[in-house]
Amino acid sequence: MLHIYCPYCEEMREEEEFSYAGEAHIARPLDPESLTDAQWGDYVFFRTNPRGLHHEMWNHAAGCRRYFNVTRDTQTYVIHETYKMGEQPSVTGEKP
Amino acid sequence: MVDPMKKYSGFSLFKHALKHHEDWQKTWRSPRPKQSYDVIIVGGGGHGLATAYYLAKEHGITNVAVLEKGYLGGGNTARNTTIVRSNYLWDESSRLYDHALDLWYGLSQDLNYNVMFSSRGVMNLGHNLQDMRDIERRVNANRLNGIDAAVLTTKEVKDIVPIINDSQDIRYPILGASWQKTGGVARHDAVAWGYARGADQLGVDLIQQCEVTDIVVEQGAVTGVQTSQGFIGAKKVACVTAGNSGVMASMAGIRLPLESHPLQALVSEPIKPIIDTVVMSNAVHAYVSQSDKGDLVIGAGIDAYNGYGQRGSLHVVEHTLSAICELFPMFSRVRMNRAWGGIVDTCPDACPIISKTQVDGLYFNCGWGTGGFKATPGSGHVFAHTVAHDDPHPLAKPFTIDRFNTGHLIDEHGAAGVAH
Amino acid sequence: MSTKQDQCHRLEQGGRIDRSQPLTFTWNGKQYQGYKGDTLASAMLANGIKIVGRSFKYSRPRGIFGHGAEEANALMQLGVGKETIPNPRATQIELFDGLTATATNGWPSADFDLMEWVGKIGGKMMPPGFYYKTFMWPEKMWMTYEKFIRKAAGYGKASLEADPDIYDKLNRHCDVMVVGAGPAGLAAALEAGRAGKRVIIADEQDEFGGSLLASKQTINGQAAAAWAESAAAELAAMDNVLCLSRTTVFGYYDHNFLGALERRTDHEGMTAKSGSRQRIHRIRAHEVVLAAGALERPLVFANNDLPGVMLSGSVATYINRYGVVPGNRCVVMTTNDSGYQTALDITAAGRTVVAIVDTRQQPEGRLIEAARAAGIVIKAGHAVIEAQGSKQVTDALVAPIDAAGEQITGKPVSLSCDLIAVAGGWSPVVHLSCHTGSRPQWNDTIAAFVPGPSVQRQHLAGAVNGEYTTVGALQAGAQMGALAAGSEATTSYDCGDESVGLAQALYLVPHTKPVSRAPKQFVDFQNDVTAAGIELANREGFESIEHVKRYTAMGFGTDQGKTGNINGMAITAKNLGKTIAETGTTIFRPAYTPVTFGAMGGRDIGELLDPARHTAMHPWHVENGALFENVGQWKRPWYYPKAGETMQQALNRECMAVRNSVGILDASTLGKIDIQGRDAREFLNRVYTNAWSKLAPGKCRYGLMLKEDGMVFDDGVTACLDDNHFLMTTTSGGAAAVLSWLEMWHQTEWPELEVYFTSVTDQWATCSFSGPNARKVLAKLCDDVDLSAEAFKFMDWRAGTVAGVKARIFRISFTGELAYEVNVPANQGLYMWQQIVAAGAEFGITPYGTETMHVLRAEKGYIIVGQDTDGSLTPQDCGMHWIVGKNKDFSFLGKRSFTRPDTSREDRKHLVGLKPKDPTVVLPEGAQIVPDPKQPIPMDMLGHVTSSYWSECLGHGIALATVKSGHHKMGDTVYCPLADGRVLAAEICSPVFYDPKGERHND
Amino acid sequence: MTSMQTPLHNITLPASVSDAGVVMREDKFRGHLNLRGNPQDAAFTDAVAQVLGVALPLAPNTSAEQGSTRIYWLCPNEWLLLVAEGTQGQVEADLRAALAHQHIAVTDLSSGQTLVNLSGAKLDELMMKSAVYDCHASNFPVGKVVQTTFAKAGATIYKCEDGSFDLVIRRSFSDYFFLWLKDASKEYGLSVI
Repeated sequence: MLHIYCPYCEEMREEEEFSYAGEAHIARPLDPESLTDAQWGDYVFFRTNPRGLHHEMWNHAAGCRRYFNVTRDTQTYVIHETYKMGEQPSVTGEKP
Repeated sequence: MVDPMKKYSGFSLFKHALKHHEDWQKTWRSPRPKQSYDVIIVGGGGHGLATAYYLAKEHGITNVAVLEKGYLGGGNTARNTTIVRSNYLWDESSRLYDHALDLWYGLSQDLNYNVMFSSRGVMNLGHNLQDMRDIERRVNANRLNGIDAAVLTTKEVKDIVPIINDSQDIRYPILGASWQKTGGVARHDAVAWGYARGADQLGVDLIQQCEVTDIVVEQGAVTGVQTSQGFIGAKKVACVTAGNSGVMASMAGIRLPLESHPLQALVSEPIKPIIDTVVMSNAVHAYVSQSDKGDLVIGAGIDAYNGYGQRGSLHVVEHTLSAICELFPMFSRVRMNRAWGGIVDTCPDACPIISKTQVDGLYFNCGWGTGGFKATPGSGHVFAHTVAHDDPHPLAKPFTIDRFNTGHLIDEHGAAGVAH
Repeated sequence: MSTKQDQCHRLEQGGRIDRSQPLTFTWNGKQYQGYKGDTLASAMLANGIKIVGRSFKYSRPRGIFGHGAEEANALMQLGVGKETIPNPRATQIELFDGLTATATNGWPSADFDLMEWVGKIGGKMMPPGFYYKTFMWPEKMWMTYEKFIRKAAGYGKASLEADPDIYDKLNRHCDVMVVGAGPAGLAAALEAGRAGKRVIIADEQDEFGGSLLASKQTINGQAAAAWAESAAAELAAMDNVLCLSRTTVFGYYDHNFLGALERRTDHEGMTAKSGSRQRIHRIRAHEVVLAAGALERPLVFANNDLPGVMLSGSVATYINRYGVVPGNRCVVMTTNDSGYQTALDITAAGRTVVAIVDTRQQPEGRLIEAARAAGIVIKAGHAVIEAQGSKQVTDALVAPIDAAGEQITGKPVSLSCDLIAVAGGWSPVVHLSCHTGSRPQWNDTIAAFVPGPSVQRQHLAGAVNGEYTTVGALQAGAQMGALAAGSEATTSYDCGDESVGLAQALYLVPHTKPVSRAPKQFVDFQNDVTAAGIELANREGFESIEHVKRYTAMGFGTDQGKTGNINGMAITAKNLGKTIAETGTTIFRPAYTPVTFGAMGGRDIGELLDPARHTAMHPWHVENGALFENVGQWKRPWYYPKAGETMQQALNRECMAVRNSVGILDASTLGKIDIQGRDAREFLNRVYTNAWSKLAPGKCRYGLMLKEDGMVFDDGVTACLDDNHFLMTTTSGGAAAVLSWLEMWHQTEWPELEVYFTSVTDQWATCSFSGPNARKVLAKLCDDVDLSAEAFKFMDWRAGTVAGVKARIFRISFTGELAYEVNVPANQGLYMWQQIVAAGAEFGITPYGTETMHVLRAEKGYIIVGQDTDGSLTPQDCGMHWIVGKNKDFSFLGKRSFTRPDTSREDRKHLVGLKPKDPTVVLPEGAQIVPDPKQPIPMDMLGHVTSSYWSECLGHGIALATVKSGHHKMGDTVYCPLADGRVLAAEICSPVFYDPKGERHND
Repeated sequence: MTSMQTPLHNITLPASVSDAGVVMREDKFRGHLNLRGNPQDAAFTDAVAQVLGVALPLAPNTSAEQGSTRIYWLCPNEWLLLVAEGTQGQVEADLRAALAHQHIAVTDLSSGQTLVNLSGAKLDELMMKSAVYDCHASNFPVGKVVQTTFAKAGATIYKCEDGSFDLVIRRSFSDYFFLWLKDASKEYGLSVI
């Protein structure tokens, strides 16, 4: 049962208030028509799906209805950070 | 050929009983890995072991290793609700699953290992008019594909499952069901063990506690795998690692259209047998059967988030049990003994991937979502063919990774047991 | 009925039972007496009941073995009829007056069970995994074999009736959650409570105190039980502390979420007199202190399952807490000092300790001295290697063993006794910690698993962490409670001398015969798993502890291996020449002890299973006899049958009313999204397939929405209210998904677009009336809008006053007739509906439901997303090329997918019309379509019937269908082979059956 | 009959009890306006304050009140305005006039939702039964506004000065809401005033 900090409501809320919205930071291609089928397919269907740190979107559906980003470990379920749409994660797992 | 000394039977059991069971042999060897193999199968679950078995049995490829990071059959094979059926919607998938169902019949005899496949029938309930349209559509498609299927009225549902709540005055009354009498359940662990024993006897090396840490690719072709027990060379590497497929793919620099989610299930305390078919309800997210030990085996919905933790959130289980109590009000005083989670790799179209990849000699069999167990024999069978011939088995052809680029998806969300 | 029996094993005094409150209970048809404060188990023991059930596989007699959650044998069938509960443990059932229980197994009775002979004779043939090796021939026989196997399945019986009780849930939040109210838990809660934190402390027992309630120690000079009482009283008096007794924390979930089951009335009777019988507390805690204690481990020796073999600590608990001494002549076998305390307690109870059999060669220390001083015989370096007796213990076979505990070093002797108390050491309750993914770690010092590192904000205190002394538990509790509260501990504790000698790590006791030939040495009582069974599993290559578990069923019982698992792991480790740490443990899962299904469901059953959403006009529909259809969560009128009408007759009447005069539909459930902002048009351009740049205020347009895969996802009419203001409608079931979809694109991809979305689905009630007389009806109610066909055209909307209410009037049609949708604020929805119905009376205005709507729109070939489409059809597949903008600047959602090889195929499935060759036939929805019905199975299928109805106005059946290449096969004949053997022929045609030129709705 | 009916007009009342632990009162026909705009834009906030006579609450989960007008923060650019019955049309018009040419939205939701007050000695327990959110006084001070779930429906919950809660519930869920309320308060007694 996840307990998620909504960066807009600025407090912890129960999982039941949220809906999951998949991997974060997948930008829609600016010019879809110029892509190959494989590039388009990659954008629409293919996901990183890591075991470990995952940047993902949640929607505070029963709350403020904002989408936001969460950096969560998909193994331990620990949430390292939540951040607003348009922001970049500070926890990336990449070694500095 | 199975060594006659190792053959299982009532007679052998009797003979061994006289010797206090002291002379039973190992079910499989525990060999040290060789330097290289013709085929390495990554993942010692039901699908991987079945693949190894059929590679050896049907294609004569016996220089094969199955590498398992934990213990054989310890992943989703050990965690599912053991349902076997083939009543999927589209031609491509229903034929694949029905191929599996054909193999389920006679599997115990083929393996000389009783997998306790019990064709006690599977029904999928409909709770609204659209459910019933979908059921009609699926049953008709199944029928014309030669798959056992029928539409049941509410009364027929009640006749088969007398304890079900057939009141029409409830929130989501039962309007009918689809019914596959030839479906049923099997003993999940036995499937893995039976295939393991069969493969071992045909010369396949089953190597447990051997985690693959990298897939080695040179000039676009696979050459082997790095493991916790060192490098092992291979001409072909076949990944059958449900719950871990994305991680394996990333080792070879491949992306897959998968997301891994927790899928929870639970059992009640053992009670005297009271329901002897499988009842599934997609609309209210619950399915139930009763094991030969007496446990009610209940499947819950998928947790929405990605997760490799083999556990999910309580509200999913709560939701399922409220639905179960609605369908079976008499179960309300029965008690939940244990709940657990598996990791299901879900594809956007709720269908598996059985495919070659852009890396020569590297194959993937994954993305079974909630439907993996029932497909085990068929999956192993067609994947073995695909690996042996470096060309997909005709039944596997529609399930290439490339379908996500061409758009030839096979949308089975409606027919999958659980929404995903 | 037989007479009441004496409580022959009840002590004259002592214990925490209330002798002034005798209670009567019935066990297996006989009446007995116990006292308030008893558990069913203590009352049964008091009455000398030895056999409480039969084992699962071998039907061996079994007795009460423990005193709490660890009990594996005493599973009861509690109560009868609709009140019955299968499988609760006698050790956890509080006695109440009139309690009725029976054994769950044994035929004709648990005392005399014929199945025992099957077990004795057939048992040899039933080692672990025997069923995998046989019952295979002939193939078809398995189902028959299985029928017999299933006869032996299960323990208790489920009720055959609905549950008379209800269950509910409370969502709780706290700073500090303390699990367990033994010494550690109480001390922790006291500190956190005194620090002013919001604290919840829960314990499975009726009284707080845990082990202290049966202890003879002192705490800071006070008797342990008295200290527990005062601690509990102090906690109860704190406003910031919630004390939950009879509450088992059954699951520990991520981010410090815990599930706890409170048994509110089970101690009073089978059903609750009012309110809920049980309640689940869903607890979100900032910090968790696990003080769940430890469970005693039995030892594995021959016939160790005989009634009369009990856990040593349980024997002491029965004596000290319940005033029951379960035997008169007792042998205590121990690997550590705790058995000595039990021996002293037995002696103090006036019963005989035949001997303390200590597996250690030279035990020394405080308790040993005390036992010696009490004159108790101590046989050091010995073990009970076998219990003897047929239905209960009559003797203990005792033999000297070597220091390693592996060999018998001398001749066994038989000691006559009726009770063998076994003290094999302790296993911390690591279960909860495991639930969140933490792996237990082996601790050699205490020879047990303790909770491993956790990512949760979790603190461990007391026996759960291997700290077995009372003072250690109290101090750890105080420390952890203070740590969790961010304060300093306020109390220190003194419990006198608790020194103990080193314990021996012993699990399997040697026998004179090898394991495979010795009498059965049980590891897991409930599943009849023996040491020989584990040895066989190991021999057969099942080496992983998970394999052992699965092959033998060890730990799969309702006790989840609380007593058996460690022994099984130790035996496996020994067989494989590994350490226990290397062998590892299986993973414990929720629930710690079983949880009632009904409690998990809570009140979300019946009408409350899922919200039923109603429109403002719902009461009218009910009053006017509508039958309802579930559409998503909505209750929509399906049709309005009149007395004596069949469904088809009602539909025909409703359809013809619309076609010939006027009918009215409640369309309020359609999703409605208010869109404001100067970029609203641009946004619509991006999410819809067609162009929106030029839609003028006062105009409406139909739109199709696609997912990025190019497949139809939703549809609806959007009206331009003002230049920067639009009202979008969606399907009834899709409203929430569409709003999320729009918000997602706006918030994540196009935040620069100036646009806002607000759901107004509930704000507006929609009366949709259509038919040739629709205008006349509206004209009666509205005089401020020019309703003429020229001024107010099809696909226009106008603001106006209808029946005195400010309304938006949309001239849109889903029936093909002249139609208006009057939208009014929902507070006036019912009023408006009534006004329109009244105004339409002279035209015979007829309310119609979703089914008639479906017929009418199908006659026009309008699709219903989700019925005619299934997520696999593009707009082109639906024959809606006209709605796909070719020249839009922005590559709208889904567009790129059209050019993929499969999506651009010409022979995809297309949505077409089907006209049955036999005009009286209605094709069944869901029928599959084939080109040749005579082909062998598997047949080549072209598609399926998505919608199909009798069209009363056309006088024949009509259908919509997907057909492969259907758009290129107009006029072809196709076939629907049905399950009943009929084959229905139909001709592929345009999906527009009625008024193809659209003259009627333009009228 | 009147032409106006509140979402809860159709409820069947439980038998009246004198010492009800839970008391429900519907604040009927209150004006509900949804307002959107940019809180960083002083032109927006100033103009709104001018019209409403009270500044928009800008901190998450807060509210503001002035006379019969109450404002709930819903998200960083969204507020719910509760105004006196019948004034919503005028307030909307005033806002539109004051905010002309700004990127804003005003939407009348007065019929789509209703305001329900819950009070009584058993209120805390009722809230624990119904909401996953922590409604304890230490977490839910007077004036706080929280959008969360109430049973299986959504609700916007506001803590009133007297310790009671005001809930905004959606019209189509109101029958479910009341069904739940009746069920959950059965053991305490429910009174509807």
